[in-house]
Amino acid sequence: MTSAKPVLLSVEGITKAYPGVVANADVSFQIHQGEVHALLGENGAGKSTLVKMIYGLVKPDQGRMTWRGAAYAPSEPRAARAAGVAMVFQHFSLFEALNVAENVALGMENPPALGALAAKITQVSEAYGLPLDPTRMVGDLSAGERQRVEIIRCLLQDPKLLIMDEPTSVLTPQEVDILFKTLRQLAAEGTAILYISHKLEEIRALCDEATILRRGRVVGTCTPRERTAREMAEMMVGAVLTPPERGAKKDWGDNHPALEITNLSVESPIPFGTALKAVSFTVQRGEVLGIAGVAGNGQDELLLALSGEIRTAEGMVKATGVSVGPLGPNDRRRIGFVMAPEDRLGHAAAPDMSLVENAFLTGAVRKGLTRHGFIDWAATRDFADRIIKAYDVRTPGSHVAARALSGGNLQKFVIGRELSQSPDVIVINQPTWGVDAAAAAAIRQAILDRATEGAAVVVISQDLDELLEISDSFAVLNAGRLTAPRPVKGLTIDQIGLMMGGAHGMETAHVPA
Amino acid sequence: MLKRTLLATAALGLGLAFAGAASAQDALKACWVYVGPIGDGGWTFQHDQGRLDVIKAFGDKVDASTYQENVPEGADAERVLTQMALGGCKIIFTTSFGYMDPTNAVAAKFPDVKFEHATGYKRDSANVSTYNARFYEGRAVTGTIAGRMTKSNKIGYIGSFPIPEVIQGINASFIHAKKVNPNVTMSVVWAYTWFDPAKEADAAKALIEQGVDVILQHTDSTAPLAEAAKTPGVIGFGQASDMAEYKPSPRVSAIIDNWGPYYVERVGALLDGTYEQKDTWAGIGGGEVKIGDITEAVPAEVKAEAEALAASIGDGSYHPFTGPLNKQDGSAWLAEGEKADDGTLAGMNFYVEGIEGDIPQ
Amino acid sequence: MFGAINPAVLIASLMVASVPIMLAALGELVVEKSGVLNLGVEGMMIIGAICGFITAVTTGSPLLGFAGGAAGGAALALIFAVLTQSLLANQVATGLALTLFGLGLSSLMGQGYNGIKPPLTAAVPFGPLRDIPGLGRILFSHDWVVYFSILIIAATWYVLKYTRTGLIIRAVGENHDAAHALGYKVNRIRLACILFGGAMAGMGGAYISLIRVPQWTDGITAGAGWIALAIVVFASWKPWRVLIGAYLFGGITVLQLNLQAAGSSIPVEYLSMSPYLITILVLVIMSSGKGRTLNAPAALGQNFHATR
Amino acid sequence: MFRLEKRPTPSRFWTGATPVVAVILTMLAGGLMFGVLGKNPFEVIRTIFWDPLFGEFAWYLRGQLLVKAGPLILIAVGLSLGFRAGIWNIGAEGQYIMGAIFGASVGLAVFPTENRLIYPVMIAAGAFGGWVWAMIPAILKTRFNTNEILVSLMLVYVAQSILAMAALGFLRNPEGAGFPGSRNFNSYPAASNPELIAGTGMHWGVVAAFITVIAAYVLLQKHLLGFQIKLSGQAPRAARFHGVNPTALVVLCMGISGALAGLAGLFEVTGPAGQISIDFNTGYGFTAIIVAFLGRLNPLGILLAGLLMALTYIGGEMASTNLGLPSAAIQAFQGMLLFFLLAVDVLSNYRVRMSMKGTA
Repeated sequence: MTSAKPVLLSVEGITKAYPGVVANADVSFQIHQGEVHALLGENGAGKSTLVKMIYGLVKPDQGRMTWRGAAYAPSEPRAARAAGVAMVFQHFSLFEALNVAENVALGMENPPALGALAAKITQVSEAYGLPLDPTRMVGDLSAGERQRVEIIRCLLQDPKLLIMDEPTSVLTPQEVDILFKTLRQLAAEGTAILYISHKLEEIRALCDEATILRRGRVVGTCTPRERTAREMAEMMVGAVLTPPERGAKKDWGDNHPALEITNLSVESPIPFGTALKAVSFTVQRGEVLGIAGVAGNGQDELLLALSGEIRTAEGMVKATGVSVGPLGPNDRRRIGFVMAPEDRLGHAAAPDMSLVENAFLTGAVRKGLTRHGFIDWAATRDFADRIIKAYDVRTPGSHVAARALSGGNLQKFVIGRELSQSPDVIVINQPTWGVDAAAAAAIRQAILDRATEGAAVVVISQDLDELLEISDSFAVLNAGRLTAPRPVKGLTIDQIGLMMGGAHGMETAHVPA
Repeated sequence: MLKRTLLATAALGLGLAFAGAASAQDALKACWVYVGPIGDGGWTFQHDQGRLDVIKAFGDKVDASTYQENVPEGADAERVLTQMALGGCKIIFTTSFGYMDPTNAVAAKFPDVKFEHATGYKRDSANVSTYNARFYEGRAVTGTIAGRMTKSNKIGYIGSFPIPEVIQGINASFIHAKKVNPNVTMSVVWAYTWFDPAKEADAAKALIEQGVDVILQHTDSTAPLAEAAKTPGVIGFGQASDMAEYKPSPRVSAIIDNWGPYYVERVGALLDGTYEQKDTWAGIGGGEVKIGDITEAVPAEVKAEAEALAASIGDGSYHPFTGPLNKQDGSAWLAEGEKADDGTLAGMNFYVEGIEGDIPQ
Repeated sequence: MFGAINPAVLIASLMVASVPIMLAALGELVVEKSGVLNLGVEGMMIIGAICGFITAVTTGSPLLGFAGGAAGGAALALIFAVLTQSLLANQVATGLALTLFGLGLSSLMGQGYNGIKPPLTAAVPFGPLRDIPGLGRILFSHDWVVYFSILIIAATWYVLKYTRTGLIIRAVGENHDAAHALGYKVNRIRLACILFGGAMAGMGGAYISLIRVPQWTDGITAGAGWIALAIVVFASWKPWRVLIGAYLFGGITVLQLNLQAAGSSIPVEYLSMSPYLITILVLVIMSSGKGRTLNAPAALGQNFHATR
Repeated sequence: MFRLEKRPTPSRFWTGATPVVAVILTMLAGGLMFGVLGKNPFEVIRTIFWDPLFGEFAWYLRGQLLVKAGPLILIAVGLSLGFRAGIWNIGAEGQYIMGAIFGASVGLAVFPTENRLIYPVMIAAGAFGGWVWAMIPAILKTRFNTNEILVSLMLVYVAQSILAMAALGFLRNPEGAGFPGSRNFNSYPAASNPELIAGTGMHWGVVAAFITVIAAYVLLQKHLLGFQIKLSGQAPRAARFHGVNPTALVVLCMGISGALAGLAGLFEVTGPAGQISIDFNTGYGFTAIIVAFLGRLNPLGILLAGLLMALTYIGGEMASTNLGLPSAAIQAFQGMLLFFLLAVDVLSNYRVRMSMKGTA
């Protein structure tokens, strides 16, 4: 059926190398008009580099592209846009302090006057079921609404090819449904869509064709509807994956929760951030609580309040029976309460510092790495080396800067650093974000192992599959409020959808009085 | 353009002097330390003119090519002086009050080198002399012109720092302006700088806005004159140097520091062996203070009056601070016919009767 | 003692006094809007002052003098741009270096220009309008640069708010990664803004040496560049507020001298430090308000390096 | 065209080599400038860099090098701690003045008492004066989020006004015939900071500078606080995550830099300068910023940079008296040095690649 449609874009033998890495090697595939084409691959497989070349942001070293049969070599995004290529970025290319119409105008070649553009935005957004107010500041929008800005920016240019880079990672299930409806409508109108994702079920639901990349090479093509998710996953990863195992649950005897959050309300210190509103939950020893939610609903603020970077009133946060609200991060670590933030480079670790220094960053207190304020660098080096060994961190040594490590390796180091401090309470934000499958599996396993040893674990994540895989109980953070946690067992996707999104009327019912 | 040529000549002279350093080995080396740039058109410029006079007067016998501009007062001055003394300077002129302590400190270490410190009072060792000029004598003359010329009866005085020299000038100007024009009042603005054209221009502007039409300045740049030039009818006086480029108006006359004669005399004395330590405080009579050409913007009778005053000061028949004079608070200072003694003048820290405002403390 | 001061004269005077800082602050505002923090305003101003002075004295044309001043300021800004945009040097350090270098270079260039009279710039001939009591003095008694400075404020406001160029500048200053992803040449746009900032600072400096003082001397800008930087913060990056800030500071400076000249009883030392103290006070008030900081360009002071 | 490529780990070689390269480039460019000014570049460079160290009067000038470098190093080390933490104290000049005024006030208040305790108390007062002056921007920054660069700078002007008040008013020498300026400390043994070993230039301020360099080195290499300072500058969010209290850090870094600048002022006013005068400050506080960067914000580097900078001052002075080089040329030369350092600095974090085509 696809062969009936004419070829829109043909990529032939594209190679792109960066120092030390071959991002794309001899990549070839074709996209037909009106086709939804999936580009499938793990983190680091070379998907992003490939689409950046199509969009004119990066130039290939070798190979060529044709667009409707003619040679195509965009020197800059402007040229790509002129040809009819539009792109929705994974990390949005939006400007928070500008309004919707201004943001849209910036992505267009010859935008009409802002007034006329606003009218057009309203019109198009309604036609595709993506309501949007052109005068609002983008900083005030939710992640889903921000994506709409990006999509409408593309649609206004009447694209022939729409590239979408991991579009659903920030959406609630309902929003995903709306997005798919829009995309199908566009495809029906003849627009080709290049859809980049590693979420296999979505690809099966949406895409006509799939090209699978691994380590920069095309390792296969398929028609997603005809394959199982598992088959595709194995093509993508190149190995058979085993889901993490949970050790036997023990009864730890005491009924005092290891972590107890009561009516936690804080203002956000982040510009355009979300305030937390009366968040309450408890976690027992050996329990893993998964907190889901779309980005920007208070996850960062929750982690900051738990880590001690935001101080809170006495009694709001209790760990191992101690009220830690007014205490700073190191005092919390001292009692066995550790955490790992989402952003590896800059928050969990200092990019320009060595792994030794980064080991000291959180390990100083529990590992006793200082004496009278003086740092025992030998012991710290030892600690770093042990993390590297125990968590299989691939690095030339502990002396290298954190920024030199790949995302997965640095994440293993960061998580390993916290887990090897034998903590009683662990909070982790996005443990496997941007990490390849093998590393992700290792990280999940390590978290579960620590839970088995009796730690209370809170995992904040946007990856529902991950949460369902490792959590005992499940709650959703929405606009700064947390739903009451429910046991994962027996939870259906529909119920999760209800917890997650939109159903604002539902929220009050979930918040404990 | 005049000054640029002069500078070029100076630079050329310097180059030659350097090239011929070996041959001039036997020449007496006289050196100068300046607080500002030679191009300031005022204080330092005039000292450098004096240096050039020395070159003119002695030719090969004296090597007067060594000088250092922009020397900060304090530790840096001490080092520069030491370097000069080590470098063979036999007489060193330090031309700012702030060099007083460094001069005396270095002089103690180099008894064979003569040190000449301008405007100071410390002569701790036998090889330190001091020299100064009675600028207030010139102020009396410009004060007279100011009193005669003002139409608004408001004259303004831009002061640098509230030190005796400046207060002498304010008092002398006011006394003589008042003498010829009893209705005159004087506004003083303190710039807290000796040389900062932008500040001086602002100060002049503020004075003009307050209705002042004669500006006396005790700061060294031409900026107040440039500001006066913008408003017709406002006049001022050159300070330290002639500032002839603002002739005939707003610059109607000038108080010129003339160090040449003193420098020539002292270097000459050292050459012929008659040099001795002394404290010099000369004025119009000694030629250290000159009244610049009074221009045609001043009526002839005023000009004559001013010149007569200058002459009487010059020949010693008149002292600008002659009683009866009261202090600002009304208390008596000088009785009828009584002349102020140099000690009081050197430490003058009060206004005379009739000046408004306080001296900053 | 305020009674002795004529408000019309004071306003007319502060309009002139504030021109240099207004031009420099406006230039810096555009630079900062594009996400670059150039602390070298003082250096660019003083280079502008000497270049403008030399050009005017050499050509005899004050107008060319201003062009020369702008070119000089822009030339120094180019050094900043190369260091920070191409060589990714720290913007704070580079800005400071610019000031130190500018002060030295200007005094070197100015050797031999001390005490020279530049060609004069006359007031714009408004004829009888000038004689309107009060208003005439305030509105119609100035040289062209005073009017130019107000016009350029208006123009900058319009460009930043209503044009695509302005939108792109704001976008680059807000999020350079996003702007790059959309295909905008971040470094080139910033380069243009830095050069504009340098040119404006240079003109501001030239105004000091050609009109306000008017002559050349070392260090003539005497800290005006730093005041300009403070005014940008005071203005919360809004062009019209630059005008207000500059008039406020110019007003305090003029007022304190007028108070002295009018024989005020406030001690001189306090009057002379008042502009700086009031600037600090205003900075505190402006920065303490919550949400105000949101107007600061989000990428301010961060260098951009296009990776992958 | 060339293009920059970020190194995975900063190059150790280039981190050490860049200052040397910068000095060499500055000599080349500066030589060109001196040539344009009509001087023999080699002679000027030799006069600046060689003569003070090995020339005829080196026995005197080497000591002067320490006198000049002492305050620069003392101030720069303090500033470097703040700069490392991303706290920009630009107003060291003001803190230097206030340190001198506070210290001098204490000394002059007890004149002419002779007591061994006087000088230590003056030192404390000097440090306190600088500290107080630095606390103003620190507190405004932490309480009101006011930009510390601008506030600390504005306070320099205020300090200068206070200095004028002191020299003309409350600290004026009562025996000074009404002239501005305080008593000279060199003639008041209990409160003076003399040359400790004749001819070496060593005074207490130089000793303090050396001690500060060592203390700062140990602090940064071995101490938790040094780690926190570095961390805060490199990754502010990671620093908060580690447990650094940003408010405390600002107060601490500003306080240390202010106190050290105040100390420098005190040592200077009681030693080399000798007295409070209107022009007491000669720009050490600003030059120290160059020194801090030239020394790569590293205490040992600052020690060398301070000496180098002192060399350019003293050598520049010699070039000025002996060769007629305008003093402004030296200032421009120093500015160039900083430019070149910033320019070549890129090499420690980036690799330069030549590319055939023009960059996109």
